Amino acid sequence: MFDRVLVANRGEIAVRVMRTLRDLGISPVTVHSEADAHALHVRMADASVCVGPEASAQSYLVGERVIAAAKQLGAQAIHPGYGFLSENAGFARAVAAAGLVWIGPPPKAIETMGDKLDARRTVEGAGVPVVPGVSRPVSDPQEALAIARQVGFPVMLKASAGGGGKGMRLVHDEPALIKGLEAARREAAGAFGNDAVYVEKFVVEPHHVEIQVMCDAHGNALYIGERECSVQRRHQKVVEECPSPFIDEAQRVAMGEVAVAAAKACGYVGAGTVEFLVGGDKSFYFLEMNTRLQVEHPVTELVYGVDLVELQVRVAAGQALPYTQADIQPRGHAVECRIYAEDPVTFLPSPGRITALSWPEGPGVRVDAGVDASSTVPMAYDPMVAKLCTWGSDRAQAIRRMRRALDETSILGITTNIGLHHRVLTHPAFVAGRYDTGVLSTPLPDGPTPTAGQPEAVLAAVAIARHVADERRAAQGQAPAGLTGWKIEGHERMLRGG
Amino acid sequence: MFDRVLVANRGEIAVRVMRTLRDLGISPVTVHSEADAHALHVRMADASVCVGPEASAQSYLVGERVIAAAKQLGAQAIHPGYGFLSENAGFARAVAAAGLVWIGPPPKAIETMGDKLDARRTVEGAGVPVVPGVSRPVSDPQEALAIARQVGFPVMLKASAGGGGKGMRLVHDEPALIKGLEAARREAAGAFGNDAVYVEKFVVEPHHVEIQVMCDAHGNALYIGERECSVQRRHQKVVEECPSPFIDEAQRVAMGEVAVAAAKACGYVGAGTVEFLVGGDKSFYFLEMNTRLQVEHPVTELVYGVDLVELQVRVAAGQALPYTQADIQPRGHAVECRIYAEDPVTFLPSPGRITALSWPEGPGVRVDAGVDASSTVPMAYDPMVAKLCTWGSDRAQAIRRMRRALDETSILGITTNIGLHHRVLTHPAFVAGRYDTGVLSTPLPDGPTPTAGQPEAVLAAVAIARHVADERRAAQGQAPAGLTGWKIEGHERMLRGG
Amino acid sequence: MRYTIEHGGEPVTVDVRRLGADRFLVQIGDGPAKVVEAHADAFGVHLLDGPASHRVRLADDGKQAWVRGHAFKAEALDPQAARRRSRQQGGAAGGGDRVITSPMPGRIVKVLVAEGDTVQVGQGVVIVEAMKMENELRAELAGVVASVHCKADDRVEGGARLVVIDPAEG
Amino acid sequence: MRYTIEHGGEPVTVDVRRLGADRFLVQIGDGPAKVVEAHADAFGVHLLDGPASHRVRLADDGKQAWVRGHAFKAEALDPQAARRRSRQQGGAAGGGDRVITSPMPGRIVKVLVAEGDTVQVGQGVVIVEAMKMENELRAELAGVVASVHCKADDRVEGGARLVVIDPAEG
Repeated sequence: MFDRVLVANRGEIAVRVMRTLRDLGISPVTVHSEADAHALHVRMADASVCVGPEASAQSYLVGERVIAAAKQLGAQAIHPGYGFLSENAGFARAVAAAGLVWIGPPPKAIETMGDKLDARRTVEGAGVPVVPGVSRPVSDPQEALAIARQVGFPVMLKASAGGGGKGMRLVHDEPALIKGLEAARREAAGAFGNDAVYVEKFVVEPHHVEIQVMCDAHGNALYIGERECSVQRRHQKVVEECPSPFIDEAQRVAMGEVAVAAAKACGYVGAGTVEFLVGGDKSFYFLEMNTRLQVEHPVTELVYGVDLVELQVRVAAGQALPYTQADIQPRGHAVECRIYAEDPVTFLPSPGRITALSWPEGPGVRVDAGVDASSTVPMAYDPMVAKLCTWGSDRAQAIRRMRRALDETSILGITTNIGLHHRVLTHPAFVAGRYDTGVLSTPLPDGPTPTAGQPEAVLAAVAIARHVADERRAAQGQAPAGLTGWKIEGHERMLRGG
Repeated sequence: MFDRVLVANRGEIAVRVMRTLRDLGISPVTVHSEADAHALHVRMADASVCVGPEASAQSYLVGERVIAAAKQLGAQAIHPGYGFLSENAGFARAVAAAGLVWIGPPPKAIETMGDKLDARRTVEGAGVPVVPGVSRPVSDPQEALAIARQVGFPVMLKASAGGGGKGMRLVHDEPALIKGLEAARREAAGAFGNDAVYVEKFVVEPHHVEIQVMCDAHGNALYIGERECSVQRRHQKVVEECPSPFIDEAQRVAMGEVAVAAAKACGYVGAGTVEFLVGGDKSFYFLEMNTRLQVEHPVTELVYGVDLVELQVRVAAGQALPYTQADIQPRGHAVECRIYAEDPVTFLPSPGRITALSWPEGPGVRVDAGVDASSTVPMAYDPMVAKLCTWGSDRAQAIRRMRRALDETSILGITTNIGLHHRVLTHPAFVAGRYDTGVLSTPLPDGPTPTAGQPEAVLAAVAIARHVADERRAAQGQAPAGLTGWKIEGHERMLRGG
Repeated sequence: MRYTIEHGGEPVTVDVRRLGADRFLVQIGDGPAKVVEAHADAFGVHLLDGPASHRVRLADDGKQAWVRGHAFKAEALDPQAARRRSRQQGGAAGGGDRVITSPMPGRIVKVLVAEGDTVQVGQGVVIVEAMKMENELRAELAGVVASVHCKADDRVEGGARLVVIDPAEG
Repeated sequence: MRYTIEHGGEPVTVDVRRLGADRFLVQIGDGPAKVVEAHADAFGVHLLDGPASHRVRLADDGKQAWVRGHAFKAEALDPQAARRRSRQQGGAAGGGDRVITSPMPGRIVKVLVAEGDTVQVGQGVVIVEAMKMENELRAELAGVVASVHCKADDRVEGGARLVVIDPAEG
């Protein structure tokens, strides 16, 4: 086993990986940008090397500096987290070339699965069903139009190198296709340095369900249940759960076996996720394989009682998986809410300095945060500040527990999407477990009780709370919240929009 | 199922019970003393009634006021937590007489098990092994001496109505017996209103192992694993774990079956704990049955994937247990550390106002706190402010995870026993899993590294941290910590004692 | 201080004055002024109304508050803010803003309109990129583009004025 | 400010002066003064020493600090405290305190000695009850009880002087 591992990331995933490293008795070290010298992931590490200025393209994404840092700090392996260099096959090769262990799949598997068209061809060969569409990138709008007419609208535009909703567009008609193609290519170029985009049939009543797979270097491969990720806003996952309320045991086994087949088709080792589109008729199609740890992996950990980062580290160290497929048994139900620093109305990122912070506690609650009570959320990076997960003996309890957890959460200084989560967690379709990826495309019902239904004492309490906050700000020489500059305008728009 | 339940307690257990009530969709309400109007448990409740002044004898222990509060608030049931009225059979009867449901065992079972001598006679009848000693209270020192000579020193003095180490004394010789008897009777009278004390043989290399049992009103009874509670200081549990490193599967089954027999012998319904003394030779003796939720119940919940409070509520509502004995399977290992507001050297309670608070997070960590970042720990009540629990796939990981969790914890404004926990969690006997109740009777090894071994940067960092804290205090018009009055003396004694 | 508190329905005006450590004088709308005992901490306020326990959690620097999953918006009403508010509403057709501002710091990807263009409600005017996501800012009212204050690749601050629209005659 | 920092072995003297937001001038013992960059928050300080990352967590109002499970004691050294310290040590035999004080608020259960009694090191002198647990306070030095300042059932504050012992001639 390793003595020291470098985590080449920041924020919640760097913190989460370092926690398991400590729990395994491994010294965690990391890298940071100039802006992150005192960020939480650096404070939690035993050592950290500055790899460049704030912009990630000049720091966290500069592979050679990360490798040099690992050598300097005496790390034997590099864990990339997700995002940044995690799906960069060239970096994975360079890590190995530097005599370090790459805690991730073989570079060839990353390459195969990293290119969506290549991935589709590879898994098709292994008998894995794929979404109808054309397995080649398009740049000419007329060609895209021809394909779309062939498979029929609506179609999805997807960045070939993409992920996480970037460079992705659902288009319903021909003008939208032309406009969307340009935007998708521009986003793809900006986000991935590759503007290849392809066109795919859009499955009706689609569910986004993914299977967690875990393979060791000794030929053992497991599927560790599924995650339902259909609660999305603009193709970004918002709430995930395990198991899927839409999938029964027979389908779980069928999809699990297909996922393992897909992993084996590309010689996979380590943790990976095979994403499927599942139609309202339960037909399922391979979408892509994410060759890294997934943001939402904790719900799987809570239900299956495994630590996926621990397994990643053990497999990378050459150990065999400590489980057989029969050991992998679910217990209860888990839900995850991604907490973003974002405006609740415009959904735009809302960075800033956290002035007070209190996370939920108690039975069945897990918090993975990338910030603490004194952190600043910088503009330069992903605005996700934490993931809240709850476990319950059944789905209803997990959901009520999440509502309680959200209610126990206090974050001041930045604006978050907690309000969105409150509305999702009380959304009738979500509560009933009958929803598809369209669940957030219609406006969410507002909180159930209008002002008239609230006792006067609650209104008084809210006004007093606001007043005390203003007093505190005044004591610090600041103006009351919302009384200066653009905040007023944004706020008034919010009032009208709400 | 109930719509509304009153939690007749305060602090972490009231908060913990209320969390599960919310997670079940039940409205939690509570009671409070005048000093606790804004305590955490009141803030978390939907409603609360003041039942008297700060002294618990005049508030939390006044059964009729608690029952009146439940009626006033429209609660259908009362959960007593642990301590306070939880083992008061008269209160349990009064609850039922008021037309409310008592979330606890039948009053008769409380009475039988509440009197240690009665309990001993009852379980002996069911074939349960008990510690050699005499089944009657003693008040005459000469009689006590005679018994002690008969069973042989060392002997334990125990309050007949007692629990939690109060009114309990281990005595090794005759003068200590005479002196201890007086103190034990005085403490027993003060704590339980009953000065009956009995004498019992002290088992050598003793382990304190307890079995969780759960019985419904339909005749179903389960044992849900054991907890090892041998890490004790002055007969108070400090660190608990599940499973016990000292118990194998065969012994677990044997003790479990005996525990269920003991529960059935008194017609038990609900959650209870059968405490055993296990000798170095693995012989085990019934000590007592706690007819309530146990402080350390979360380690069982983490390993067995059950919510014991949920089961208590379901059983009280007349439901059958949703599990059979075969469903009760352990997964991994869990450890609990009790965080007390206490002086690290004198072990005396150290109440005060919390000025900053940050709990650990991430995989395998559970926090049950009775305070938040703005709480005051009053002198009048139990000084336990929180319980930290960690789960790991094996014991070593659970322990390392707890070390990490302790390291992630920040509590300012009060003094806590976190230092004691750091030392227990690195104690060679504890880490090896080879310890008995004597583990803390010899001085703990100090932190492994003396000053000389620490880099100068660490010394600089500590001094800067202290300096910044002093600056902050000065900005609030306070003197630097430790520069006024008795704190200096206490502190200097600490320096010399350390 | 005077605040408007909104939760779902119409905003309600609440006047608050501190009387002591945990005591406040509160007047809701035109109702009677009452002395309210409330305990404040870093995260909000706790108030016992008879037995009813109300825990208010602040969010977003005090502008939002949560009470058991219910969102409230709390706005400070002072003469200046009230003036600004009425001015802004007077200048807008259909309730939308005349001025398109950047809701946060970011980079201008593309300006979709030029001075003198006619725009419809909901028409895209500027694409701003923030944290690698593109966001299209749309016209909130129909009219004519009076002025454009940014160009592609500009870095803009939150609140920066990007485009001003002269409303069409309603 | 001057502090003594103790961790296991001998205390070390450290002088600290703030130079700026995250900059401090630090001198350890008689070593050279150095400029140290350290970032403080509500819970302590973070310092990068080259690549080494040191996170100090304060406890107990700043008197204790934790660095990855290692305890440090940090004491402010000012002339007044130093005087008090030396006076106290001078008055004690064997390093123990002459004055037995109540380490926290509580109730006196029993006074075990009277004026003029001879006491040995470790002998119980007073039993104090706090939070339902009885705690015996013991003599830290051998000598004669000079005065007793409490009686059974007294409520005492933390730091209250309970018993004073005249040390036996060493």
